[in-house]
Amino acid sequence: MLETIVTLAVNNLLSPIILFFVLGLAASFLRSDLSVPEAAAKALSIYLLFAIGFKGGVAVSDHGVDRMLITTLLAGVVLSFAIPLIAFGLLRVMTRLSVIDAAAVAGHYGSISIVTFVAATSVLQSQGLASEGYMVATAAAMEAPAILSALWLVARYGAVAGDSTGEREGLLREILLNGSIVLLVGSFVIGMITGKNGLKEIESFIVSPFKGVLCLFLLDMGLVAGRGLRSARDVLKPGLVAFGVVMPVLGSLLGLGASLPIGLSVGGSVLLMTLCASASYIAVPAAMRVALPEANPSVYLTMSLGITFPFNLTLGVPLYLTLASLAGS
Amino acid sequence: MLETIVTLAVNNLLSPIILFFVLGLAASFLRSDLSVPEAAAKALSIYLLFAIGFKGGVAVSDHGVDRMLITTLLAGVVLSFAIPLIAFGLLRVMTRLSVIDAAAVAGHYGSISIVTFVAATSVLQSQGLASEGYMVATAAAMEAPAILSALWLVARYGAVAGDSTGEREGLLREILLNGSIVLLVGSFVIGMITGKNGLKEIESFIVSPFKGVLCLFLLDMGLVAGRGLRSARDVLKPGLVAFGVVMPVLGSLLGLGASLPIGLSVGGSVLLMTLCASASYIAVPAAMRVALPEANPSVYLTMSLGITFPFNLTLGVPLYLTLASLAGS
Amino acid sequence: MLETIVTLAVNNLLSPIILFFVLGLAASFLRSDLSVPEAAAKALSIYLLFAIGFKGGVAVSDHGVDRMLITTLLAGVVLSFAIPLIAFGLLRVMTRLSVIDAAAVAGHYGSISIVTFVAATSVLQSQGLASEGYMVATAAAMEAPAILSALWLVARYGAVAGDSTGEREGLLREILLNGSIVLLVGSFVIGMITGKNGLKEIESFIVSPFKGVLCLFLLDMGLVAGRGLRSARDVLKPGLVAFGVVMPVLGSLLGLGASLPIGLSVGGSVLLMTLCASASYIAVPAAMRVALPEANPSVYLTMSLGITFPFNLTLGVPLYLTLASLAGS
Amino acid sequence: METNKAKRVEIIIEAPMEGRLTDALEAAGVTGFTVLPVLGGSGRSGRWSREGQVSRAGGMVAVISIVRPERLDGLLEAAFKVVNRHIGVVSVSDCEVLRAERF
Amino acid sequence: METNKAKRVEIIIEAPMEGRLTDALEAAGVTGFTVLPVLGGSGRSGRWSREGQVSRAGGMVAVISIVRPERLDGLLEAAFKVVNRHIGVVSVSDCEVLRAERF
Amino acid sequence: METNKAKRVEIIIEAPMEGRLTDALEAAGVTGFTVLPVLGGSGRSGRWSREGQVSRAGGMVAVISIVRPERLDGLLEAAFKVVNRHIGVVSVSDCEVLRAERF
Ligand SMILES: Nc1ncnc2c1ncn2[C@@H]1O[C@H](COP(=O)(O)O)[C@@H](O)[C@H]1O
Ligand SMILES: Nc1ncnc2c1ncn2[C@@H]1O[C@H](COP(=O)(O)O)[C@@H](O)[C@H]1O
Ligand SMILES: Nc1ncnc2c1ncn2[C@@H]1O[C@H](COP(=O)(O)O)[C@@H](O)[C@H]1O
Ligand code: NA
Ligand code: NA
Ligand code: NA
Repeated sequence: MLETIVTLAVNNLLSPIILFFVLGLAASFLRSDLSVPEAAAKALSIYLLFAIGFKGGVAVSDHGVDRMLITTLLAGVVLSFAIPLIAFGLLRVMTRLSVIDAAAVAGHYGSISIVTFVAATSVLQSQGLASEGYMVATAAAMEAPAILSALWLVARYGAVAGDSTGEREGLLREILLNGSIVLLVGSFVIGMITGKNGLKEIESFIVSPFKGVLCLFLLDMGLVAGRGLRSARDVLKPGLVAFGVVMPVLGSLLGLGASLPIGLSVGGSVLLMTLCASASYIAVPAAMRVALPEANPSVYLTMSLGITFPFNLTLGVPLYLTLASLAGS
Repeated sequence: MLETIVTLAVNNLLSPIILFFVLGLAASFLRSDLSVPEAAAKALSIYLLFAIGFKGGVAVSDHGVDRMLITTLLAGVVLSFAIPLIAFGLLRVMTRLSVIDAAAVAGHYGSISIVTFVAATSVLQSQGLASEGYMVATAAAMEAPAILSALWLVARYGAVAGDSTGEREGLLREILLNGSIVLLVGSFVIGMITGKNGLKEIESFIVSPFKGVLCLFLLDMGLVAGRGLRSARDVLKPGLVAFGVVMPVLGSLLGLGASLPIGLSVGGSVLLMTLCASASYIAVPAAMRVALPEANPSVYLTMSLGITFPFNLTLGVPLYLTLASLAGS
Repeated sequence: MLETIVTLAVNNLLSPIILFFVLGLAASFLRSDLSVPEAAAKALSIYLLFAIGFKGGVAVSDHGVDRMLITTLLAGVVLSFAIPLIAFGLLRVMTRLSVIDAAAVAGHYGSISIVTFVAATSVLQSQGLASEGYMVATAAAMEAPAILSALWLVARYGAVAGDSTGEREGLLREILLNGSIVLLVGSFVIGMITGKNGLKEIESFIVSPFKGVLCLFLLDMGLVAGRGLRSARDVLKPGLVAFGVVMPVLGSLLGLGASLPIGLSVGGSVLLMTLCASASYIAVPAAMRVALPEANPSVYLTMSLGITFPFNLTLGVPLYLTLASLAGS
Repeated sequence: METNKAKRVEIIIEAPMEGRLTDALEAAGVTGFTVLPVLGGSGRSGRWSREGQVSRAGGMVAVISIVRPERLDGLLEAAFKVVNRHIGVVSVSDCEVLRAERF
Repeated sequence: METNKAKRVEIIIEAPMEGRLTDALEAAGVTGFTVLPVLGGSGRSGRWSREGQVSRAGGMVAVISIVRPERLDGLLEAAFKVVNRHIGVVSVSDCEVLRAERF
Repeated sequence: METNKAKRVEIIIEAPMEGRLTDALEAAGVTGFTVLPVLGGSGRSGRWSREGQVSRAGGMVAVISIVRPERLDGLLEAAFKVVNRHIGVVSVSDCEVLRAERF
């Protein structure tokens, strides 16, 4: 088994996707002025959400909606609610973060990183493993609940709840109607409606160039992650770094535990594990700035983008794949 | 016949292009923060103009320049000059807009919307209908004349002509050398010069991904249109809304009336009808801000982008196709 | 021979790439408001560097690293160091530029223009000529040395060396870790590591749409070059213009002289000649603003982007191809 | 040219709070403001840059509002409530405006 | 450091009028100005945002010009002629500049 | 609202010098500043625009820093050293700030 992981991990490490991430990291560590304009980075992320949402929807329209889809979505929601509680407990034990910081970080780990998901999909592809199309919908369903758990944790542990009601009012709508959720779900639904015919029309836009775009996007993520790591060195206490590696593995096990009774394919299990293992870096940070402004953004951004994202990208996904294969066979 | 329209309209409504427009509308109505960066939206529009201009030019180089081309261009110019006069009369009857606002709106309806044109092209394609390549050139030719008609209307009906001569000086050049006209005509000419060989070189950039890019662009247009509709609710008096639906149909009939004696193919007729039916939302608004600053931009932008554009996109084009087919058979 | 050049040049002039450059020039001369947003232009340049770097690396991984690669790289570095010295001498004779301005311009001609390189590659392709993959690496190697020569020239000829040491400190790192060098070299190395398999994964992103993207990029360069020429008319003394045409030809001959003993293929020779002939307009101008702020940017930008770039694009590359073919046969 | 005294308020605030700030301004009767993009910056929470960012979390915007002096207090109170717990800088300077009837 | 008194003029104007404004400034002898992008705003004609916009019609820009006090009136007159019939805000504040010989 | 006097420094400088300027500011103990993008402008070296530019050479940025009056001189000296040989404009105006403890 170790051999498989190692082979997988090595192959994974030498894929263009990872290498471009590493290039980005390296460039920012070397303080090169290489950068992707903000508008271009946003355009890339719109493309990715559009493409994976649509393809997921087409896959579902192809195989039909069934009880497993509903169960998986529910499982995702429950996991997204639950994982922050575990993460919070772990953080209080492993680190010296304040209640607010710990809750904010915990919220990130309950939610998901769509790029990690996409990277896992492409590892599955290269292994010839299929997965359920509705995993994309599960990803979308898991984005938001964790944020509520984080806020509940703060309230529960008596930290400053000084948020004026006026501010909190719009928050829930803002979280659920976050641009990336809307685009992902919207594209998913459109994919479901238009099905294979729709896909045929736009295939050469969303399928064939996908991996190349992903490389560029990961280059940018490497640049941003590296910049974050550089400027947040002081934040990275050993306990936190350890948490950033332990938590995804723990999360993936929870995901595996859920996927077995549901009966997901090996590919589907890997994706659910990856969703549980990954930490948000788009939707949750923005929500936290509004809802928990006292939480230190350089802590949660560095954890999510600087530690857990690279871990999942390089070692995590191959590990989850190995685990799922073992459990599935 | 009604059946055909209905089938066509339903098929059209379920195409990815329309559905992404609806997604954009929905997202902005729900006040999601989904948005496309300005630079990305501009890049998409550059791509579309580049691609359709070039393909139009290649089509003409393929079939050669003939008298019909010249006649169609001339017809387009005349229609672009004439439609604002009709629109102005209708607006004065149907609405309570001031002379200046009515003239500004009228100018928009004489000019054209290139995205509506592109959407019509893709409906034609899905119906297996060919069309004359030079319709792209006709589109370019119809952009500007309507603006002059609008200015003439203002002068004629004695509204504030307080424009300093200095300001007006550069206006005509600005209108004719508007970025979108230059790019469309330039790409058209380059397509004509390089012909099929040129197309082969860049085909996989401008042909295959075209529809996918169009989906993204329409998503953005839905977002912008929805935002406009939301903030301009007060402007939308019933008379104006009715005009926004009646005028395109009227325009399309004028286009049909012109296309029959010229002898355009059914596809070509549909495109000319669509050009007449559509209202500008790029070139004319910018010109109006300079030339008629007293006109209320939320009126003309909402009419053009919020009412007439969605109407044409969803019901208009299928209707024009049915009408042209009936007239052509 | 003249016939071949002429045919080649005419064919070249009628390629979509050149025509879009001309369109950009024309649009800016006519003062059209056509423009490419800064973020989009940067995204296009990131795409080009990514694609050519990667493809170059794959080509090298395919053919293996050998002594010729090393020799060519070294030759490139030497040429990049040497050309500014020659250019400086020529400038002092042909023009009345100050020492500082002359040194700054000279630095640009020792360095390279990657778009000119790409354009040359596509001319080679259309002629069915292969070239060494590592020419991309040579391009990267030639970016920086010329800057040092320029600074040395300034010091040598006793011009204001008023640069505080603090400022100069970071300069060398900045030059070598310039974003475009890092991206080009990084993509090259990734291409080498992942080889043909890596290429297969992202081929439909970096190979097929490449030429279309290049057209858009050249449209933008035409716009920028035209704007520069318009606003720097006073700068363009006859001597300078002559230098802008003589220097690339001279550079190309130096390149040819180096490529023959190395034993490069005809295609490789053309590329080395093009590198020597072309003048930087990204990396060097930025370095000059920091290191030689007294140098007039409109002189060197106009020379590089307004004179030498169009010359190479239209007449230069066909000329170099003819020369290399003659020398090679 | 005839000009009138006014106050120029400049608020640099986190992008996710922009909507809340402008809503609060409007609720306080301030209808005129302009939002400028911000590329990056530095403060007690360290340096940041917008380059390559996808999330709005990491960015800021600058909101400029020019008001008659008598409206300043209402504006500042509204702004303060929003900025209070958040990262942000509020500064006010004197200015003169043309076409004062617009403010 | 030695500084000199100057005036800072900030003009927020519709993007399609930018060229006319800067031409007018140059015609009035003002050669120094800087143009900043604007993301969105609100005024008597309602809220607007530049996001997703393709047309220049809906956008604005901010033009900042720093001039010696004695040049202010010329600048304001030139600006007023352009802004007059248009949407736009012109404000002036006092400032001090380094390297006054440049203005 | 309680406000305190401060100085608002605005430095318009070439993009390639941005890092040097902000490093110098930080070295001089100025930790708060905000960087705004610039679209174009005009000065003694002519007009320029950022549209379509790939190189940073042709562009500028605006750096805004709000400081307590007693810190102004340190800031200006640091800025001057960087701007000295370069294209750029430095202006200072008086302002009032909320939450003065932050500066
Ligand atoms: N003194 C200042 N002058 C200008 N901008 C500032 C200043 N202090 C903070 N900022 C801006 O506000 C952001 C957050 O500041 P802080 O809360 O101190 O980290 C910084 O990144 C800057 O963009
Ligand atoms: N008081 C103000 N302060 C700052 N910007 C303003 C103000 N009034 C108007 N603006 C800007 O000018 C634009 C047009 O204003 P208006 O003509 O009042 O609709 C607004 O959208 C804002 O961007
Ligand atoms: N008086 C001024 N007011 C505002 N910006 C200026 C001024 N002078 C120069 N600038 C800016 O600084 C840049 C370089 O100025 P210069 O060194 O005079 O060419 C210009 O392109 C403007 O962006
Ligand atoms: Na997770
Ligand atoms: Na029309
Ligand atoms: Na060279």
